[in-house]
Amino acid sequence: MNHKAMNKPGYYGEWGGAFIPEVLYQTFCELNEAFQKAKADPAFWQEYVSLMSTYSCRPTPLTHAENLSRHFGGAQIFIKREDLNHTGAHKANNVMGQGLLVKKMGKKRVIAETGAGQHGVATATMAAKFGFACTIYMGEEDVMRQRPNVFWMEKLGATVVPVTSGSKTLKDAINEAFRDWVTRMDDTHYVMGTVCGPHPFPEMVAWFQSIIGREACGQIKQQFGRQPSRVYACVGGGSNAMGIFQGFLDNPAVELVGVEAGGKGLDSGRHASRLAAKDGSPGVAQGYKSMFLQNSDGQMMDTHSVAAGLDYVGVSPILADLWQKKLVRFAAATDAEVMAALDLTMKKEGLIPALESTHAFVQAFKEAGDLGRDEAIIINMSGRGDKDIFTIAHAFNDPSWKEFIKKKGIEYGA
Amino acid sequence: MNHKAMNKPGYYGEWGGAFIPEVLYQTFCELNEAFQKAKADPAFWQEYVSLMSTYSCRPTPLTHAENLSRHFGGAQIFIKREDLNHTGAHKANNVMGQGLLVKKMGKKRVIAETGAGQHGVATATMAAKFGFACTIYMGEEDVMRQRPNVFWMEKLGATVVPVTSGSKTLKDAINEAFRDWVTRMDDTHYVMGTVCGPHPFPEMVAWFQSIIGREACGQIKQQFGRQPSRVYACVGGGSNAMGIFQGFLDNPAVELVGVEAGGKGLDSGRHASRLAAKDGSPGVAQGYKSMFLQNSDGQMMDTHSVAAGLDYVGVSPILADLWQKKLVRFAAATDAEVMAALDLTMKKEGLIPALESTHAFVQAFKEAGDLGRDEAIIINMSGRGDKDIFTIAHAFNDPSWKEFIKKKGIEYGA
Amino acid sequence: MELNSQIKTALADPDKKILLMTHIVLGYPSLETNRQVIEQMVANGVDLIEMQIPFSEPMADGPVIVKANQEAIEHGITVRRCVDFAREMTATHAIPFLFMTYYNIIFKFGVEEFFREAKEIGIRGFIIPDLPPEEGEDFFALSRRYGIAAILIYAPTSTPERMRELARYSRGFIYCAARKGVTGKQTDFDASFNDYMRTCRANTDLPLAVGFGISSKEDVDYLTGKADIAVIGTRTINLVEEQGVAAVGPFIAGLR
Amino acid sequence: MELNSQIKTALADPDKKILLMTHIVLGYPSLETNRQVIEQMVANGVDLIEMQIPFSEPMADGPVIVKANQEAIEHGITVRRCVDFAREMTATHAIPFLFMTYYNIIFKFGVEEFFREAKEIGIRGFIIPDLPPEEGEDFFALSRRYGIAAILIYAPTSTPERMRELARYSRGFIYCAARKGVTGKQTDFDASFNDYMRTCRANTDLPLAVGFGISSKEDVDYLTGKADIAVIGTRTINLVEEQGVAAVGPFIAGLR
Ligand SMILES: Cc1ncc(COP(=O)(O)O)c(C=O)c1O
Ligand SMILES: Cc1ncc(COP(=O)(O)O)c(C=O)c1O
Repeated sequence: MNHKAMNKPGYYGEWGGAFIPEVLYQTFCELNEAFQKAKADPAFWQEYVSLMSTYSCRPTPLTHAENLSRHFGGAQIFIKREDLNHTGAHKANNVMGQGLLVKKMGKKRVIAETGAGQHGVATATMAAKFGFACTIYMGEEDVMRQRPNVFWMEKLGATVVPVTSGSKTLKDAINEAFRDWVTRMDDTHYVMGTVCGPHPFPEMVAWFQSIIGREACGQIKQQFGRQPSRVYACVGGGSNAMGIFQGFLDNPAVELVGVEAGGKGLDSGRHASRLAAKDGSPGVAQGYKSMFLQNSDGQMMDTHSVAAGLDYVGVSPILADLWQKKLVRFAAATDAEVMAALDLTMKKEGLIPALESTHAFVQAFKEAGDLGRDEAIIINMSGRGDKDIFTIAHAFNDPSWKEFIKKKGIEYGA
Repeated sequence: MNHKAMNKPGYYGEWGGAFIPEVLYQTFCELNEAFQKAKADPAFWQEYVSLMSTYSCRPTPLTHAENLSRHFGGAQIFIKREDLNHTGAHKANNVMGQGLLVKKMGKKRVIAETGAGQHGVATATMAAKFGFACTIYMGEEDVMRQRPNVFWMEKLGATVVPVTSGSKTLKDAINEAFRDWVTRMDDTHYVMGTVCGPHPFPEMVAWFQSIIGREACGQIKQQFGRQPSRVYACVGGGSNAMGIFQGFLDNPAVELVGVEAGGKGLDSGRHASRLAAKDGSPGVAQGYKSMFLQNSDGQMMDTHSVAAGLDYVGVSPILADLWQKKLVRFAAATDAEVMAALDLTMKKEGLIPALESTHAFVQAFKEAGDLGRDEAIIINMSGRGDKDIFTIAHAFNDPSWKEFIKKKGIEYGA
Repeated sequence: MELNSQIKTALADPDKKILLMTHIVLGYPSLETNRQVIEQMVANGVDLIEMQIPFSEPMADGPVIVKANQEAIEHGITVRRCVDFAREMTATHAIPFLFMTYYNIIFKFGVEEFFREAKEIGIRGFIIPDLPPEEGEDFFALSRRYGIAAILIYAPTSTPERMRELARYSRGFIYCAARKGVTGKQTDFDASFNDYMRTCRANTDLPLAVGFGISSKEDVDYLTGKADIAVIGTRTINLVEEQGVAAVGPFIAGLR
Repeated sequence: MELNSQIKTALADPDKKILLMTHIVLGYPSLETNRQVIEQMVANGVDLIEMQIPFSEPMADGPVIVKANQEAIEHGITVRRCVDFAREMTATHAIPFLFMTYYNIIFKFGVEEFFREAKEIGIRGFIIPDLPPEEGEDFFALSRRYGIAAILIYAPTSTPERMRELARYSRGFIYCAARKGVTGKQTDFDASFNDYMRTCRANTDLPLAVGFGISSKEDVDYLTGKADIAVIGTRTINLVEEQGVAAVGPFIAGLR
């Protein structure tokens, strides 16, 4: 990533770093060493690509959304299909990559945080495949809301620990994972789920996810003949966005657009937009320096999004830097806009993007009509939405679904 | 398929045919013509492959299940990953292929039957992508049991019609789809979901699904160096089995094994084994001649399986022929064996096969240990199981799941 | 006497401008009811009766007849009991009786066995909606051998060539489905129906029966002159359900 | 007087074989309770007190302190009120007071601004568990400039080289985490602990404080001779929760 003006290792402009407790110093030294060695070794990347092409289905396709393109009457819309990954999202890329690294480091146990459960399921899957013990930290609220994912994690052999501190959601799960790690760093690797956290995690996760952008860059050239005008990705921590953006960062003609969770609206205070809203400010938490949603004392705020995976106080330090340098434009999509875009995408293309991913669709839909028919845009469909049925059916207020759940509940003694 | 001793078109040995009402005669003439033209045209297959590689993720990977192989200490187990298809199962292959054919025929509406809902979701998806109107017939029992799939079909723009006749399950949905078709054959194509039904459906569905076997044949050679000793596939109607078997039928050294639903056991009378059990007998129903589970009067019986997609009275006429000619061996897996194999596969490999697919795993697991470590077997993982969460969590009798559903039910007024 | 000549004889009757054929689902709601209904039908001038042997997968039937098939099976009707009942009917009533059923019933019984038994009990014809000539070579050969008419179906989608082909196999009469779709729904008798009837007539020398949605004197009147036989199906099932067996006689009497 | 000399003076007291440092979460359960607890601690011979300014993400703390942080924030504690309270304590009591908090609190306050104000109110040192030397160049420079000790942490995972590096930045004393993990759980004082303490001692000239899981006279006795300061953290929070403020004095008095 040649955009980095790295003064210090692990910094992207003024963002990043490794604000870690001393007890992890040695662990991070070893992790940095193992990672830098892997990164410098073409055979490691080869092994990673081969794993992803036999265990997941890389390269994931790039789908020309002809109906949506016609509907908006502007740019040709292409969709990068990370939803077709094993376990249903781009999270698999990062997790399998870290799995390989853990194997090389000789550790036998992995831990991870999860919000929606996507990263937890991916990590539990990787642990099963690699034969690691696995503990997943998940906010108690999320455990209750996302029971299907908890069920799968447990069935995959992982222990899911409900986190009862703080807001009982993602950020608290991250804290709790760190608390585990500072206790058992010798045999344990913490599989950070996004391009956040202390160095080298942002660099590492970005590297594994860069497989998305590498593929997309070649695919659009092959299918469309040249590079796209714009690339859209949703931004929670920022891993899927960094993943696809890296395929196009070198080309100043390609505009990169990150879409955050606008929740109930940017003026409502109930959102998770660290960069697109005015509410974010620089801070240091969870081991890294970036833009956070916090109050003037530095206490982290409650965030809101219909998409659990975007509902997070911090954002990748790499993206904070790209934002500051105006190399990535940021926008936000509200919950309501997301539901409308999801509906349209299902009906027009037969695709069910995850609620997270649908944020990127919203912004792309707003802009597609303004571009020429001879231009292309790419939307990163980071995951599939069918896992979100409880949320989506609820959000659509589907009466038959409610009736079904009521009946099932009564069957189970409600 | 050079194993066919075709006396009459549409016959496989003594099985097959087109037992259709006169009103559809012309429709079938046109369908036969369109299909034979497509089949003879390399450009059509090219278009199909290209669609599947940009909209779904073909070729789907062949995964070496190293942990399971080690666990059983015998053959190297390879898994063909149809679960990674768009919409989560091999059903997508057939449906997208028929979609292309419908487009060529200039029809504007598709109908389909569905049992578990997998084929319904796939058809609704294809209809959205191609811009067809879509009606899905689904037994009322299944509509109630498989509400999540109904929700997605509706969201994808399809009309789902609950069928209240007969046993209110798959076979009744097929009858009802035919009743629609005999009324609206002019603008409507019936997207048969498996290698059953009147000619040319078995041939057509087998042709589209042959993409599985073509890929697998090349992949195993590349990854393992030579052909497998055995290939396992579950058999409902038989489409995923025919799909993968076609890659190996020419090679007598490869033993092909179809696995039917053993339900509560072959002696219990509560199963869906038309070929592996002694209960099946030749019959003619739903437009074709094959082995059916029927009483001595010819009335179709109620079948049972934990896997809705295998819970069907009939079986592909092509498979009946291969069975009769001893070119495919048939076995059955009970519900209980399926749950155990599912558990093992999740924990050992991080894979969640659909309950249907898990039947193939059961038989492969029974036999893997008897083969040498230098031999390979392939299991066709026809679909993913995460869509079956209501069934799987119920079958595992998971207390937290029940608690979750109870709470949700109460939230919705139970 | 074979069906051909029976029908010719009936049609020769100057009082009958059109013949009536009715439809019964055996065992629905019970054989006893069937018995009474048939009696009323015969007493009120019905010329032919098609008795449907229930099948669990009645693909070409509409909801009323589907339900009748299903309930008859649930209540224990068997093919054996249907045959025995038919034997009683042919012995009791002088009009021709036909079997209507799906092919699997005959296939499972044994095709030749079925012809032998049908012949023995005096059944005059078979209507098998899911057995096109292409699939029924043996069946049609046996039909000729045993002198039991195989009655084929014309549909509005049938081309003239196809009609001529079907006519080669059919005996007794041709059953013209009045419209696309399954049994039970009303048919619109419009210009295209008239064209269709003209095409049917032009492509066979056999008498034409018209079924699917015939339910009133108006319908029968309309068909008179165009067709030779009007087929009343679903309507009498509904009638028995709604008004009981006694309503059948007057209804039939009022049709013509 | 800076922390270094304060501690040297205290350690010079022949009655004190080991110093006691206690830990308070500001605003939990209330500043008024903090005030009473501190009074009892001071009255019963505590030598230093670290006051934790609550943070919403206390990554290095265990459940008891996490909950205390969280509830203090929920009940409205602010950094401003913590600073004002600290001003009152330093004015009231003669012992050295330290701030313990996470870096974001200081970062948001403004690092230099925070040093200026801490200096003004007489705070002697900062313990910031998530600020390693690599990330705190400005912070450590200001620490030297303002004469407020930056206290660094040794962990059982620290190598001798790392310890020497940390010692270069630390002032006043070194905080030795007795074990891996977070605050609150009991520590096993075993042979490997003794090795660890020897390594710590060998790699700094600064006094050594030992914290994490120190909760009884036995623990303090065990540490005597090995460490210079015993740190009581979670135990007093539990004590106040379970037995009320009045239990703190006797507990402290009984430790040494
Ligand atoms: C499908 C999907 N997309 C996006 C995200 C957001 O994460 P990131 O911004 O790291 O890609 C998540 C997180 O759970 C997710 O599941
Ligand atoms: C995942 C899966 N596998 C297998 C089947 C059985 O169908 P077939 O035997 O045609 O492959 C189904 C049917 O719904 C299915 O969904």
